[in-house]
Amino acid sequence: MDLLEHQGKALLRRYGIPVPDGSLWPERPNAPGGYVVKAQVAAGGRGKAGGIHFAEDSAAADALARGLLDRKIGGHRVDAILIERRLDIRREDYLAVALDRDRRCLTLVHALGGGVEVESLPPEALTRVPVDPLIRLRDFHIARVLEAAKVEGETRRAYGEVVRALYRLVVAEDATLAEVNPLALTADGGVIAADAKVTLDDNARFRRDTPDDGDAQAAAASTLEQSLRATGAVGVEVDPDGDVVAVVSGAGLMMATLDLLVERGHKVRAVVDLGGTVLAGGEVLARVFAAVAAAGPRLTLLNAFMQTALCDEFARMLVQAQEMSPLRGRVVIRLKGRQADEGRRLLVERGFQVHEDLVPALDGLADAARGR
Amino acid sequence: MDLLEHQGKALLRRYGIPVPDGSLWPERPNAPGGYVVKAQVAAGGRGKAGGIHFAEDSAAADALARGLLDRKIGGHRVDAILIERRLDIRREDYLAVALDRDRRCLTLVHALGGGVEVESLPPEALTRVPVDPLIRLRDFHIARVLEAAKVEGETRRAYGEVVRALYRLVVAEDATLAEVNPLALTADGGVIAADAKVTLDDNARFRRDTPDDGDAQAAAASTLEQSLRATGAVGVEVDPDGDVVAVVSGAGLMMATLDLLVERGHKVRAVVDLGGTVLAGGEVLARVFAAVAAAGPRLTLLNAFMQTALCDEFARMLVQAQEMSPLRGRVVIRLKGRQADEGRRLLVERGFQVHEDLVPALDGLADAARGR
Amino acid sequence: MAILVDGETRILVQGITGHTGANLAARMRDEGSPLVAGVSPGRPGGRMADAPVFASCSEAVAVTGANASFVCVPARSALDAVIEAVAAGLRTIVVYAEGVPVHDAVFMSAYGEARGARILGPNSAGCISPGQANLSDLNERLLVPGPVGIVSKSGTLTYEVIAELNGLGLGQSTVACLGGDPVVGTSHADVLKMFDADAATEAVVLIGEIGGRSELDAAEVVAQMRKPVVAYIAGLHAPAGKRMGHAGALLGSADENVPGKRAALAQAGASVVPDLLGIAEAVANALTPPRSEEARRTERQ
Amino acid sequence: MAILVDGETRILVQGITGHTGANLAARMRDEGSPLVAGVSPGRPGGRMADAPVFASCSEAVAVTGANASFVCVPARSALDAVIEAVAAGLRTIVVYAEGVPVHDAVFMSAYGEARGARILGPNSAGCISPGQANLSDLNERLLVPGPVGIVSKSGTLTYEVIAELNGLGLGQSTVACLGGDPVVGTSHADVLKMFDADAATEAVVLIGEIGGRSELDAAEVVAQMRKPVVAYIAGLHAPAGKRMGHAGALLGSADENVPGKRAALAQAGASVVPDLLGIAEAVANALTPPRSEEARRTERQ
Repeated sequence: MDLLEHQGKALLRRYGIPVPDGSLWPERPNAPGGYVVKAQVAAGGRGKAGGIHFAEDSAAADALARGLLDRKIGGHRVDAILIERRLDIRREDYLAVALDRDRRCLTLVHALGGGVEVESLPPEALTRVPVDPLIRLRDFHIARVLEAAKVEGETRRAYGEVVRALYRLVVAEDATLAEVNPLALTADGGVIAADAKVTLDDNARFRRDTPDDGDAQAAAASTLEQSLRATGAVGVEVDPDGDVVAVVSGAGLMMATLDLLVERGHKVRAVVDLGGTVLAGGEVLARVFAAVAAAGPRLTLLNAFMQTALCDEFARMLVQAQEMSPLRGRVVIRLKGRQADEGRRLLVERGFQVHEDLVPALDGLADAARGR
Repeated sequence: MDLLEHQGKALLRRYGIPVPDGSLWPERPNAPGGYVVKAQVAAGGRGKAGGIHFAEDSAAADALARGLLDRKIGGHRVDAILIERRLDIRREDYLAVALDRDRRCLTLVHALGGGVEVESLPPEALTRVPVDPLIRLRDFHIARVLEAAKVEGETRRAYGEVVRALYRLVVAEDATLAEVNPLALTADGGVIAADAKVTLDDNARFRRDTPDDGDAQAAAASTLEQSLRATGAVGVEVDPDGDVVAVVSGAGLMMATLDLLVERGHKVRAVVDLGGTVLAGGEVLARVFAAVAAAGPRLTLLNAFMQTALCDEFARMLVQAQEMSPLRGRVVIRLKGRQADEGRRLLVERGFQVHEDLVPALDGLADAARGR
Repeated sequence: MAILVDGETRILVQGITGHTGANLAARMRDEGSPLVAGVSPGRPGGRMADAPVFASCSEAVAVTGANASFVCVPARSALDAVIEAVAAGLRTIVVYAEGVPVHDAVFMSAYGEARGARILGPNSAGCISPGQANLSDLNERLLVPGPVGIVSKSGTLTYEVIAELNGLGLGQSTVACLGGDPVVGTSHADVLKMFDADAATEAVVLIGEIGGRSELDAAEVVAQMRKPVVAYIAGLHAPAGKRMGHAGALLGSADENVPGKRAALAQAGASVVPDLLGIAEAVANALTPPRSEEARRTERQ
Repeated sequence: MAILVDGETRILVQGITGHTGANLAARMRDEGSPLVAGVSPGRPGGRMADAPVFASCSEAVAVTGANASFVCVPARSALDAVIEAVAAGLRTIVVYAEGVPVHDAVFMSAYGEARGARILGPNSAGCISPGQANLSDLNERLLVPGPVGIVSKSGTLTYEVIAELNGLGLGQSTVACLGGDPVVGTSHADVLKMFDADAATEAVVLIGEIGGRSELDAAEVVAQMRKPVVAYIAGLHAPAGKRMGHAGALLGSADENVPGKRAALAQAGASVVPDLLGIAEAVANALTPPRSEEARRTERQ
């Protein structure tokens, strides 16, 4: 789950990292030096997209906030605005603690000159300090960031504390990313997180004491994806203008099926991984069907190759689901695996177009697309 | 450093491990069920040696304590007595968290039936659970002890907490041993440390917030060992009736020299490892000499083979030390290593008996012992 | 001799008294897989699928000589279960649970590596060497012993490839499923090295997907291998920024997409096929020595 | 080629700006030992003993290719310094500090083992392969290249043995000092295995002492070795319950005393000598092939 800036900053503050005084509009901090007005959307490049503004006084800040509300920034509707005291920034750095999935560790990432997208920086501008999970964060890791940051004295101490706290946050909150971009060095010697992007691991929700705000994620998911998630299946919306939905018995096969369909010229509306729902009974499958039917595909491919579940039982579930919540349009079924002969027989009896192998099923779908 | 029982129990209590109500005599806990009176000495087999007694009432406890005071138990003078409430014990176990130097880890050690010396138990009666330092204590380690202890319900929970707390103590206090023998299971379901033996790592004194009580250790060291420790050298008293002291330039060579002397029929009073004092100057060496001289050896062997320090400088230190604090009796010197020729020349000038190699030096010592 | 599991394998199921664990154990017994023990800290004693159930891994290892574990416990218990398995000396460990916190996956991977245990997963279907041992949720009856090694993230996609290979008479030495999570204990590269050293494997099928660098790192190994590798990468048409069923299948930086991975593997000498259906034929071609190809051409003339 | 340090060794001194570190670095330079870098987190920049001084081990490794470290920092900093060295990829690490907390020694040993680094110490004099590299506080000038490997806890005792060996014309391949603390990163057994595999070593001197099981574990290795081992155990007459200078040299359980260790080593086939002075002769005998012994007897007749 990606936290919005103000949620991320609240978390940073809890771990002792300085953030600018700020509050959600219409509240405002006391800021004689001026304001920053920031749309709270989970999109990159907010500044360029017009989501961040400066205001000299509170009246100007209010006007800017009013103008931002309900606008779309980077495809997301603005329904919260953060008003912050403007900082007197002397220098901006990039600082993050990020999960490196391939090295299987957390990594400290630092660059001089923050505020830009880190992907746009040349690799040699980045200092990456991997932290071996067997030893966790040690002083020598922090020292390497501080060397790169070229800070001395009190600023060095404060900077080091930010690094330490950011790592602690990532471990304690099960975050996969805590990015401060920019980390501001202010004229009065402060080291302040001027922005914050925190991504939490949904799988660790059970041990996090921070209450989860599922709204942000739900907002990012389309209606089809949302309604499928409620069933236990996983849907991925591909092309809003597509007319084919593929319902598949596994995540890997789902990806491969999508590739096959697109390469054969189909416009795919969505793909669905049935996952564990193949064992959950006809009623659950009916809910999956209902969600797919609501998306109104002209063609549905059901591609199942199953070895843990039994194909004949699955066929009975399909029959039941089709009765409870019929898929509109043409349906082509590919069914292979344990007791698939009996399964296909049951489905043919009910008038479905059924194939054992993938190639004939794809051919059948192509025919159906051409109206044959 | 070995803590006395009452010191160990105070530490256990700090980590949440139940110990019997108790206080140092003449204070007494309130104990309608009777008392245990325990001499506080750092010796094994206290019970057999008459250091532990039971008393029905406070008058009897006082009488027993008075009788114990200043007695010698296992070679140690009793100058503190612990008076505890007597427990209604249903079962006694052995439980320890101990450093296993060879496997390089802490190990949980458990046996059914405590109260006896653990070394006397057959190996198969002991459950040993090594704890990999990379993962530290986990529930499955504790579960293995609880399986061995065959405890259920509330007692199982309380027992598990004792194991967890004992491990925590060992890590946080830099202990090398925390032994509870016996761990008492009382009639009312309690799991209570009826005895406690805790050994702390002296090298970790700098990070321990528990104030150190060096008295116990000092008491165990003889006067010669004590006075040498103050100089930075390490002395080991061997035989109080011995008449030879060997002063050697290193720990390994000290052990080997002791073996050579005893095998050649000498009675060795003490051996001394000069350690870093070979670089510390004539005045420090004079203090080593003074400590050795106070032990009054008839013969002194000085065995130095040095490659980091320079032998000629060491010879000058020896000359200075001998002037400041002369060794009485015969002195035989073996000096080898960097610039040893010059070193030996200086010493011969001053009338010392000096050899380059060990065998002639040992022969010279044998002659000296025979009065030649 | 196959890799990861073979004739020496002695299987332990952690969480054998749970629903999934009990089912898998029963299937292992029915298939004749070398199941020797179960572990259930809460319900030790007794037997499941003819195997004794112990309170701890170390006890199970001491009594039965188990050397491989199928970890079939809830996601929140997976870290402790895997650490216990590693500490008890188990060498091949499949973490079946889905939804394991990624920090837990990081630590169990590091600890397994430190102590010389091979961890597949989390979210792995496991590994199987047909005719020898089945430490997976794949149905052994679908596999045929033979010369092709398969390494994949996903189990379901693997079924398709196995069926195609069987259709051409190409059996499998070992099938290894790495798991669909972003952080897993074993990478494609690790398995390729094992296949290259395995006498029973003559060609390798590498099935990859978008997200992560596992297939890019694998390309460096492919370049050093003596055996032919056929590669397929799923997710060419996956929409950006969406997880494709697998938590790890999320389109990231540019070279982690399908064209980037295809290019790296092709450059390293792998035979890269554009879709799932071409894999078996490419393997058949790779296993046909060029000389006999010539011979056949000669015959045709 | 020698063990632990050899012609490929590139030495880093951690704590090079301290008094001891500076002295040792200067001596390495004077001896021509392959010193390539120093590390001093507090005072980086500049040079010591002609070597550049870095702020961190990883920087030093990246710039100079250092692969071995002499850790010359105060006892309380030793744990962090060693962990940093291991994490930076240094493979041979000597921990010179005395008085390191034993829990720190435990963790650094485990971490070194986990990441494939070889740690000598704490409280180790280091290791030296004369003529190749000196990662020790021993004086290289006292050593002569040759066929005898020496493994010992103590550095000072080793001098005596080296001098005796030199007297009989027997030079040294590598001298390895394990350290006098109760917990050290490397055992006698570890070093024996390395010597047995080392082409430059023809015979091994094992110097042990009371306390611990290192020499007992070593006996099991001796029984498997192809090369002759001469063993001496110090402390036969050490009084019970007293530390003999080394924190680890404390008479413990019965088989950890000198007779127990002698018996185990003799039974495993080592030539056990009763005192220090017999070692060199025993090595000479072990290196004399029995055939030429016969030949000499024939000559004498």
